[in-house]
Amino acid sequence: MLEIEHVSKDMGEFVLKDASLQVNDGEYLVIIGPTGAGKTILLETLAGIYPPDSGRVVLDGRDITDVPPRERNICMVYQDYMLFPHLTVAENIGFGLRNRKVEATEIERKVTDAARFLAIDHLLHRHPDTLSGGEQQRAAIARAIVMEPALLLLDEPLSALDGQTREKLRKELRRLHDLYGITVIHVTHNFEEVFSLADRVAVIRGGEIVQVGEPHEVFRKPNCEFVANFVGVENLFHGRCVQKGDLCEIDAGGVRIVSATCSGDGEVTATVRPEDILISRTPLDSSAQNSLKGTIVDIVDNGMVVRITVDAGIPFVVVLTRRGVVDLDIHQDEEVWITFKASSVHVF
Amino acid sequence: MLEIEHVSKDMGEFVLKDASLQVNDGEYLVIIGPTGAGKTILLETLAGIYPPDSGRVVLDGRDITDVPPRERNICMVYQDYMLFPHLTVAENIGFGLRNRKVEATEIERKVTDAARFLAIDHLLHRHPDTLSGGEQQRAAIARAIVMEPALLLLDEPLSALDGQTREKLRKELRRLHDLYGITVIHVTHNFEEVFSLADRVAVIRGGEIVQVGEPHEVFRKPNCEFVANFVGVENLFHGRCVQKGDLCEIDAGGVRIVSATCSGDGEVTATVRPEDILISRTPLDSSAQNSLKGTIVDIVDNGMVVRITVDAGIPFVVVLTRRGVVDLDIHQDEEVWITFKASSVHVF
Amino acid sequence: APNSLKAATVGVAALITAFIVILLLLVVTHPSPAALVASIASREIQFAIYLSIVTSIASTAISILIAVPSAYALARYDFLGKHAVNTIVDMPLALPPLVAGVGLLLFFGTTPIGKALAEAGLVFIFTPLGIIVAQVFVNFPFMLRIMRSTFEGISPRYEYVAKTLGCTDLQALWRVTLPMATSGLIAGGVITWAKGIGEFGAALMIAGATRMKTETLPISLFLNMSCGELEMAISAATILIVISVVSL
Amino acid sequence: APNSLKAATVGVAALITAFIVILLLLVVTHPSPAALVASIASREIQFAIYLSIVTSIASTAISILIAVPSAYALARYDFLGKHAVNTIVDMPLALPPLVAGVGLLLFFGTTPIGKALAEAGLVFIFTPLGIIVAQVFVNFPFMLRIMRSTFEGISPRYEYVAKTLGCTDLQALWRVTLPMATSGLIAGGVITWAKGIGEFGAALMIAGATRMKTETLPISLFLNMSCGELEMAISAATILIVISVVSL
Repeated sequence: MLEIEHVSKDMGEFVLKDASLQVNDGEYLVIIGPTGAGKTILLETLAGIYPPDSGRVVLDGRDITDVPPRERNICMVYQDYMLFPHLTVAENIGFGLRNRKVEATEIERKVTDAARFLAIDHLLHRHPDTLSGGEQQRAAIARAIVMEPALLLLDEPLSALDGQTREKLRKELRRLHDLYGITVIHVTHNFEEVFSLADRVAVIRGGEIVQVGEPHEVFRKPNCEFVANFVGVENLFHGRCVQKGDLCEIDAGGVRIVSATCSGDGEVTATVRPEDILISRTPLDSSAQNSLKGTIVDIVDNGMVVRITVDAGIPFVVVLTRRGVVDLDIHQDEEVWITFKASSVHVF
Repeated sequence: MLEIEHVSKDMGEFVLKDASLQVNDGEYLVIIGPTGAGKTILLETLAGIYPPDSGRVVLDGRDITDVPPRERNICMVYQDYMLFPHLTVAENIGFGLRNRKVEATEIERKVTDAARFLAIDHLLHRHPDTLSGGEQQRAAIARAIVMEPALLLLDEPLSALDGQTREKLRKELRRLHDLYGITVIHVTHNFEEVFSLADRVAVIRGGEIVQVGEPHEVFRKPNCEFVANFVGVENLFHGRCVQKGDLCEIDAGGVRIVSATCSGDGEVTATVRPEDILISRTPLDSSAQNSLKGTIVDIVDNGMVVRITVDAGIPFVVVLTRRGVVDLDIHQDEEVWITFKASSVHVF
Repeated sequence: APNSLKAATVGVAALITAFIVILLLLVVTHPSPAALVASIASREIQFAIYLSIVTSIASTAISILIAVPSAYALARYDFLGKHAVNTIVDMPLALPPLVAGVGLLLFFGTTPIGKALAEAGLVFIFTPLGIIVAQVFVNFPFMLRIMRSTFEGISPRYEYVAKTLGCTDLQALWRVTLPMATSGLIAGGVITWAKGIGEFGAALMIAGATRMKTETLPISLFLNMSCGELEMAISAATILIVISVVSL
Repeated sequence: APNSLKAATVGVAALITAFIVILLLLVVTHPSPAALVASIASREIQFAIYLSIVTSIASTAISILIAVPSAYALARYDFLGKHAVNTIVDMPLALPPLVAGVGLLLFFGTTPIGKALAEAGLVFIFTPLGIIVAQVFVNFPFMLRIMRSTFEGISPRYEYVAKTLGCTDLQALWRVTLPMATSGLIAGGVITWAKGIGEFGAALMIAGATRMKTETLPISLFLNMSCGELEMAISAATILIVISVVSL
């Protein structure tokens, strides 16, 4: 278990203020926060790059606050890979093992295993600058995991990759974590990574950790306005997804939501933009796949638009123009139908 | 009148290939094209910065192909202003007049007039680096118009500005053109500038001018696949807009479209994203402001989605999932209702 | 110790810094203030100061006249052999000054051009004129380098706009680009001037070391060292240090 | 004429380029090939070549030992007085070499440290050791500047990663940063070496110009010029030109 106790560090541009956090063995913790929130400085302090101004870091019961990085068994993967350009991929992956004076044949075996696991075993003799971004990041991850670290730190590991590669590598990270039971702290500003990877999520702002909890807890019940605005995602549903022909059905707390964009079965998170939902007094006989009956539980007039919350088993937020509300003549506690297209449901 | 006749120029990175174009006196011509299409090189060739490899440029009947820039009476405004940093705003605006040996009092009068017209007369004694981007661009435009040029060249004049400033300055450009009857060639990659400013629009690609015509002609009837893809905007409507309370009504060829986002009366262009339109067999009693009856004139199955064209006086393209088409059981030539919200209508 | 590498490397940097400071202080504090004042007041040092200032100002002015147009050509235009020109104009920086001096000596002493100039009254060998030409040859590349990168940093579009507003090419350069390049011009001028004041090897070869004739401050330092006049030599060195520190 | 400014400025650049080329050719072609070969084969020039190579290689090696740690400290760490150190380590570039030589002479001749070194057998005044120390003092800033910007261009995160993978600070520098800095090291080494070969003023002050003892190629050029041995002098100059051109 990793315990971060009241750690502070002032680096001028970036700061860490009295940060406390516990990470359990085998846990996948994702830290989110805006740019400059102190995400990288937190990871680098954990890795021992610089000593904190105050506070303690305890790993598995041992106070490592003043232990140099090389004796911590904590590995780090950066957004821009940081592969050593003068070494081959194999030499990069084996770099740490060589420092540990592991036998050459043993190094080769471990390097090959890790490379095979990450599907880069055909690239072992190449130099990093000849690899694609995704391949380089796989090599950087391999370089970390061959060390069998007590803690793996990932600093926006997917941010520099294009959409498809990012998706793939995200799944690899999940698989890696499940298989090796490795403890991971993963920093990002991408919410999709939170829902697809995190056991728990921590929100950091201006060097302070403002909320920690399970993803749905944090996203549903933000404990302050900053978190609420920062995670500001409305109509967020969690449920089991089952593929049916071209479409998918998500069972979100008993409510069936049809989506056109999901792929494969399993637990998913889905969102619908409030602007994409129609309200009507009777069910609409339209092309839209999702039609739900619910009760208006809240109407908030925001000037330009009106925000209506409809409880249809789970709450949906709908945005209408003021004219739309007047024309429909709808009021609090009335029953209405909400309709949205399968293609409006975003799944991740 | 400006006649560009078969002008070619090879600058290595950028080329111009056999470009021909006519611009009438007092016309506002907008040239659009992707990055690197040769837009700037065309303007700079017209200004006389470099001689074309072949072809002729004729201005008001005079062959100016080999006339140096200073004798052409063609002025140029760049995206990044190019105000002389060592001179005040007043000295910048008067720079060209001083070269013409205009009397000092006359220069001062003209500079003040132009500055007042562009609402920067309170900044005349400042240096450019103390001005905002919008103010700098106003000064650059003033510097050009005091010369009363036979032709004004604008190289993406609004691209460096933020949204609101851009909108304002766009209106100023229109006003300037209407008032002075100045001939303008305006290069951009922003379609909104085409519809709000252009008398005619030219599309340029790889140094070639591929289509010239009135904006609606070019956007409705692209003459090749490149233009079609490049201008690729679907459900584009043109019409007169009348404000009614919070909303606006646009009369688009007899069809009434309600929009929540337009401001003020007059001729406008509007778009609706095909994904934002619902199809149904009966009119929907929903919150959506736009509900139109039409005939299905085309159904195209694109694999993931189905594109349906509905003629409701004017044609609308609607995108559905395949399942949606099956469930609704709709076919070519059938009558359906299309429904979309006022907030889905984008006006510019 | 986690900071041993920092301690070691900062230590090396501090040591070398201390060594440089000590060296300069040794020179500056070697003569007694009275002896320093007396030396500076001597006719010989006065002459050396005068000659150094005149030659270095002249060579800086000539360097500007040569370097600014060359730098502008290299920054703005493409022409045949541009790459070679770019390399060769930096050559004097790589050349030992003595060799440059020998080259100048041969040019003005043995070629028809040199002889023609001498007949026209422009004698460079063993004269202050030779000092000026030596300083120009060795130091104009500093000016050229700085102006080249200054011009490269100024968008040519400023000149395009100026030309559409009625300027000729030369007017656009003079009224727009040069005023925008002022800071580069000043920086280049200061370096060229300071280097000119300190120039020794090339000047020694072409102008020789003649007391009260071609005796600039470095030549004076050399002459007085040679004949053991340590006070005089070190006074010249002190003045040169002050100039270097001020121009930095 | 639309291109008159181009013609004029390119013309100046071409003229100055031509002048430089002519000067170099004048030196290189002045001796007959036979005389050149005879000079190069002479014991004196052979000695000068040998001494130049030995001293310049030694001074380059020492410059690397001084400049690499200093550059690393300046690129990676914050410390008190960093700004002053940054300015002062560039000082020898602004200082006339003669003045640097006088400073070295005073340091090794008059201070207790210098005297202690001399008693320990390390005599710098009027010896080849003095030439080496002069070359180091005047030229290590070239090495330092290049390595400083090279290190600044390498993200410290490479070292962070290396340290989490088991390296000490020194190992991270040695196994990761230095290999990544190879090109800077080579570029800096070549410049420092070429400058060392050409060094004259500072070496002249501390090591003097003694035939067959402290006679490097520039000293040989100076000595032979002084006593009118033009063939020998110009042979030395020719060799120096070849080295400059090759190292460019």
